[in-house]
Amino acid sequence: MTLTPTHEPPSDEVLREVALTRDEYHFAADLLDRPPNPVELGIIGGMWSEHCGYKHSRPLLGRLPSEGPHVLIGPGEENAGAVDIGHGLAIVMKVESHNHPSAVEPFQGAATGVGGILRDIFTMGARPIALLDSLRFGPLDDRRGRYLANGIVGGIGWYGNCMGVPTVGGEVQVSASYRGNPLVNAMCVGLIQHEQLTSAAASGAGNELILVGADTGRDGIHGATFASVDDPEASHRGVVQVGNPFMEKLLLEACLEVLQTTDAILGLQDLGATGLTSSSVESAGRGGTGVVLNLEHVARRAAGMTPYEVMLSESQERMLVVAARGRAHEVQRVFDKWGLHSDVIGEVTETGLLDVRDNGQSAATLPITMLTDAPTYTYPVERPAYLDEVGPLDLDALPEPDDPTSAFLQLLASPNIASRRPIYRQYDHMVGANTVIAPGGDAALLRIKGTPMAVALSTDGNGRTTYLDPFVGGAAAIAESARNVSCTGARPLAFTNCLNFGSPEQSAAYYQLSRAIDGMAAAARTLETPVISGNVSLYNESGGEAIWPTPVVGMLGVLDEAEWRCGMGFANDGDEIAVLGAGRPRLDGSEFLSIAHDLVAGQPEIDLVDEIAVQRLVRELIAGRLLSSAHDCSDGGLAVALAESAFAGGLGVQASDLPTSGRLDESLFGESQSRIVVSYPPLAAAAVAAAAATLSVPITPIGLVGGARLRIGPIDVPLARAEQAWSQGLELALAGHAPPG
Amino acid sequence: MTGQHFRARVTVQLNAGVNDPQGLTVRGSLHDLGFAEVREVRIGKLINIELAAASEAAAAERAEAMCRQLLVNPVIESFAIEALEPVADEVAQPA
Amino acid sequence: MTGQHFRARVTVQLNAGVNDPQGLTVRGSLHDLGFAEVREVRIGKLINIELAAASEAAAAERAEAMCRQLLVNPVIESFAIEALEPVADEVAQPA
Amino acid sequence: MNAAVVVFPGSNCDADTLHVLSNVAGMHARYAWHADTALDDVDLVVLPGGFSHGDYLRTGAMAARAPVMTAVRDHAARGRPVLGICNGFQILLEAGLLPGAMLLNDSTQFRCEWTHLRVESTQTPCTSAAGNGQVLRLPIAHAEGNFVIDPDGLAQLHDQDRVVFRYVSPDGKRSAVANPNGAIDDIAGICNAGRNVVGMMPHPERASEAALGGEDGRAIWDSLLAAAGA
Ligand SMILES: Nc1ncnc2c1ncn2[C@@H]1O[C@H](COP(=O)(O)OP(=O)(O)O)[C@@H](O)[C@H]1O
Ligand SMILES: [Mg+2]
Repeated sequence: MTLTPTHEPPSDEVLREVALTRDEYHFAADLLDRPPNPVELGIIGGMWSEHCGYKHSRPLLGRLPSEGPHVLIGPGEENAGAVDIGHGLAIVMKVESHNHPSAVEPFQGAATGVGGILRDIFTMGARPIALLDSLRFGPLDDRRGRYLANGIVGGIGWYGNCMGVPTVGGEVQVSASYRGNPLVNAMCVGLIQHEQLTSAAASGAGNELILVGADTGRDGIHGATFASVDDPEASHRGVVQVGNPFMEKLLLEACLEVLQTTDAILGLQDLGATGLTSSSVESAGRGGTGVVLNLEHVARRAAGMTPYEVMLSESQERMLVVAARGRAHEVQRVFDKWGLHSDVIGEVTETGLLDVRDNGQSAATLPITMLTDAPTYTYPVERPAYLDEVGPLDLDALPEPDDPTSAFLQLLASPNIASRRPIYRQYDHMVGANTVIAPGGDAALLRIKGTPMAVALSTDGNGRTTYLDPFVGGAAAIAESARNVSCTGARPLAFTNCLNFGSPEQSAAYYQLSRAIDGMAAAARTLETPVISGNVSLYNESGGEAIWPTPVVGMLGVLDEAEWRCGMGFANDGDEIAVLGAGRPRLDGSEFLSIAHDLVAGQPEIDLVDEIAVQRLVRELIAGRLLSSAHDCSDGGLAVALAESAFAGGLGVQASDLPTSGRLDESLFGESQSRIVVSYPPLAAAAVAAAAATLSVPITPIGLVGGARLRIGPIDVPLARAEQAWSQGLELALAGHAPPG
Repeated sequence: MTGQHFRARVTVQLNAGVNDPQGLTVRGSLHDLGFAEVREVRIGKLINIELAAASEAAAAERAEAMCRQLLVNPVIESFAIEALEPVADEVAQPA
Repeated sequence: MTGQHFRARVTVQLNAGVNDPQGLTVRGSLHDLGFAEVREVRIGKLINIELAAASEAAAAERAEAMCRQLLVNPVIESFAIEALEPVADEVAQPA
Repeated sequence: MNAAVVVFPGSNCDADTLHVLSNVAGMHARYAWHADTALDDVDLVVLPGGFSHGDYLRTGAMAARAPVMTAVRDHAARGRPVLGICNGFQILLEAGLLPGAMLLNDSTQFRCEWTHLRVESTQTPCTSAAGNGQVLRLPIAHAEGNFVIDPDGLAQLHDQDRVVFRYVSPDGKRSAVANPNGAIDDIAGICNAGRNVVGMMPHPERASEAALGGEDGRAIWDSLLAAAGA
């Protein structure tokens, strides 16, 4: 073995390139009892990056509840988590960020983010049935903001559409906090029979490692470390990744076909961040084994690549397959049928080592456990001072709107409230022939063919709320996603999440991260929805300032009888409308406060006991077939929730005598958690009231469905006029035109 | 409208090393069709712009500004203004 | 592999009279950016093909066959082989 | 009735189409692989939607040159029905089995949304059981559905009653806003001179079950079944 010892400790510049601190370097050298060579240094840096090693977040993530009767595969075990949904079926899901690449090349950055999360799902053997995308953009009145937003949406659509996986939901929020650092979180959901769940473990010495898919180029080298340092553009050195959804589609079909037609595959792992490095190390780590890689067998796209580059390349659309000894050809035959190139590049060993060779020469030899157990860091959790500045909200200093109708129209047209259709109509949300509730509803609902069931999916997370109170923001992300799911009638079962925060080395961001996780944990315990997978994206900063702390939760629910489903649109003239829930509307942290007064202030609240009750009630009412519609009351408050149900159903609202206590703007536009707007035929009113009483959920009748106007307290406007403001708001903003009116 | 009109011919190509899935796929199809001799295919864009400008130099400067501001993302692409020639001012185009 | 290698540069353009939605959109964006002088934008393709052939004439013939059989849809497009030059045979590309 | 759904690498509506042909329309449907050369056993060939080769170069261009297309041509030449949906329509154009070509949508964006179509000709196996002028509500999902054809070709389509579907507003009237992609003359579907090869951009297989929001797509399957029975 000829390891060239590097006696000279590496320069600061080299350490920065591999994103290791000097202490980490010494720690690694001590573990090895020798200095790592340059290839090893790159491998260690990649594996110990936040992206792969979770060095700042791992100690905190353990607080999230991860056990439950339905959980088949929990967080950290495989590429994605899995939940039992009955009928012998499981849902596999995960969300992942591609924030930094999307800031550099929005179209390809977002597209390859979708590609990566799809691979995480089909490595489990599951067929992807849905994608969701949670997006945060900087202001759209800024040219670069629009360029990023349009590019990101285009890239997500291109990749998902081409793959034939419907993009059925997601969210979009716009705020100055994300200028220069947009967030792109992509979630994928797969369906599989329990017994077909496939592991990503490399077990059994002598079994063969096959690399299949795209040739390896110099793409995205240092993608993982580049997601772990503050200034992505300056530190970015590798070539930007360009995705190939067509090849990914071939990979998907070929992998599923091999799994179904032979038992020669023992493990399946995609190549994501740090490419061959993390895929081989993680597979070996799961199997408790070692691996030998012979790099000369890796097909290259570029001439003259070094072992360092081959090990760290992040070329997309590649998979590592563990095939039973002597059976690689059975697997490769199927890849050939799909026109995919594959090579046997190594084998599983019992050494516990990552043993990388290039033409017989040793290039790196590192213990697997050293690579999978990155050092972790914890810091004191100190409440940052800014919270005392933004917390108090002096309502008396704020005039109430003179003209509530025009304030309402302005709110409807604002990019955070206006219709998302300009985005989701660019996504094929119907392919697969399962989409029962398409984007635009509270949660997407997909039927499960061959069963009476459907699954509901929603992603939620509010950066502004989390900024004002990280604990409440974390809890609200869980509560709101579960509430959206409950509004279709489905029972929330489990969630995945992506934590988008600033640098954990800054005490404010660390506090936000820690408290948001505490809030998520509290809500998840109360709602009995364990976490099954997730991803962490730290160092999100824009202009030297951390983004708003943005936990994104992707919730899964199950509806036993798809036929029971409830939509958000008003359905019948004359139906009664009521608000369910105890939440008192407040302007704290509301969209209205930000639009009308340019204020981000206040103390958002959540009561988890109210939350669980209102969700249980709405599900019971839906299962009892009592409701015509149910809609979560969130951004923009009651007036906006009523308008959205009206637009969805094409029917107006008569709620002229809105019960008000206190300020009018509060009751119209105030936001609070735990409220749901429902409608039902007058004949059902008594039963609805009785059910609410049984669960001790306050119910407030507010008016009737009907007519061609929106009459909400003092607001009075033709439905068509309001709908125009709402449907054009985001479209015009994305096109660079001022909102109407 | 003062000044002349010019036609600028801009080519945009993926930078060396950047993956070109389209080129790779087309190469595969050419192989399937029997063109086994094809070693590599890379696909770029050809953008023809007709613009008004006071002089050829001014037109070139503007075309270059368009490339930098909109037509090209330097992270993955590079461009060349390959030709720039005056055009006879025929029928005006709709705005 | 016998013979030499050539690089063919093929341009493909939409025929005159065929609508070019992408060109129109780019023109609109250029106007929004303040490039009011832009009269027309039309977008085509640039296809660079590296192929083995016994002679330049043979290479040209094959490149033209590729255009006719796959690369160009004559219903809406026309093409030109703009350049064809021998390339030094460096490191072989992977298949 | 026996049907084959042709699978190209990158087809992605193949499973949906097979599902509807088998479970909704009650046909005996099977897949055919793009490298297959025999389709003799089937009455109907459907080219489904998707991105047959990533839609690189030109949508449908590479698929149109696949081995299976020889069999599709033979099938068509025998007067048997061929239906191309979305990417399938694009492939039929590239293969020369239907006239014209597709350009990028005038919005330059992919569009997935419900549209309304008017049945312009019932003289095809895909529309024989529909009413003339009947309005069908079907979804589209494509980036390149902006149909173009030269003036002579268009005149021929008119003269020979070969425009099968046009985009219209819900009340059946033609209007600029009802046309989702800029297609010439609001054309959403056409047939060949023999009338047995039909291409359409909207997806009837996505609108054949009430749970998915509409059943107007059944008009196509009902027609095919009726035409086969006749
Ligand atoms: N925020 C989180 N909550 C729960 N689990 C998480 C979270 N972040 C990461 N995990 C889990 O840690 C494991 C490692 O994640 P990751 O490195 O993102 O996977 P990959 O190797 O596919 O990139 C995964 O199983 C993931 O589900
Ligand atoms: Mg993974």
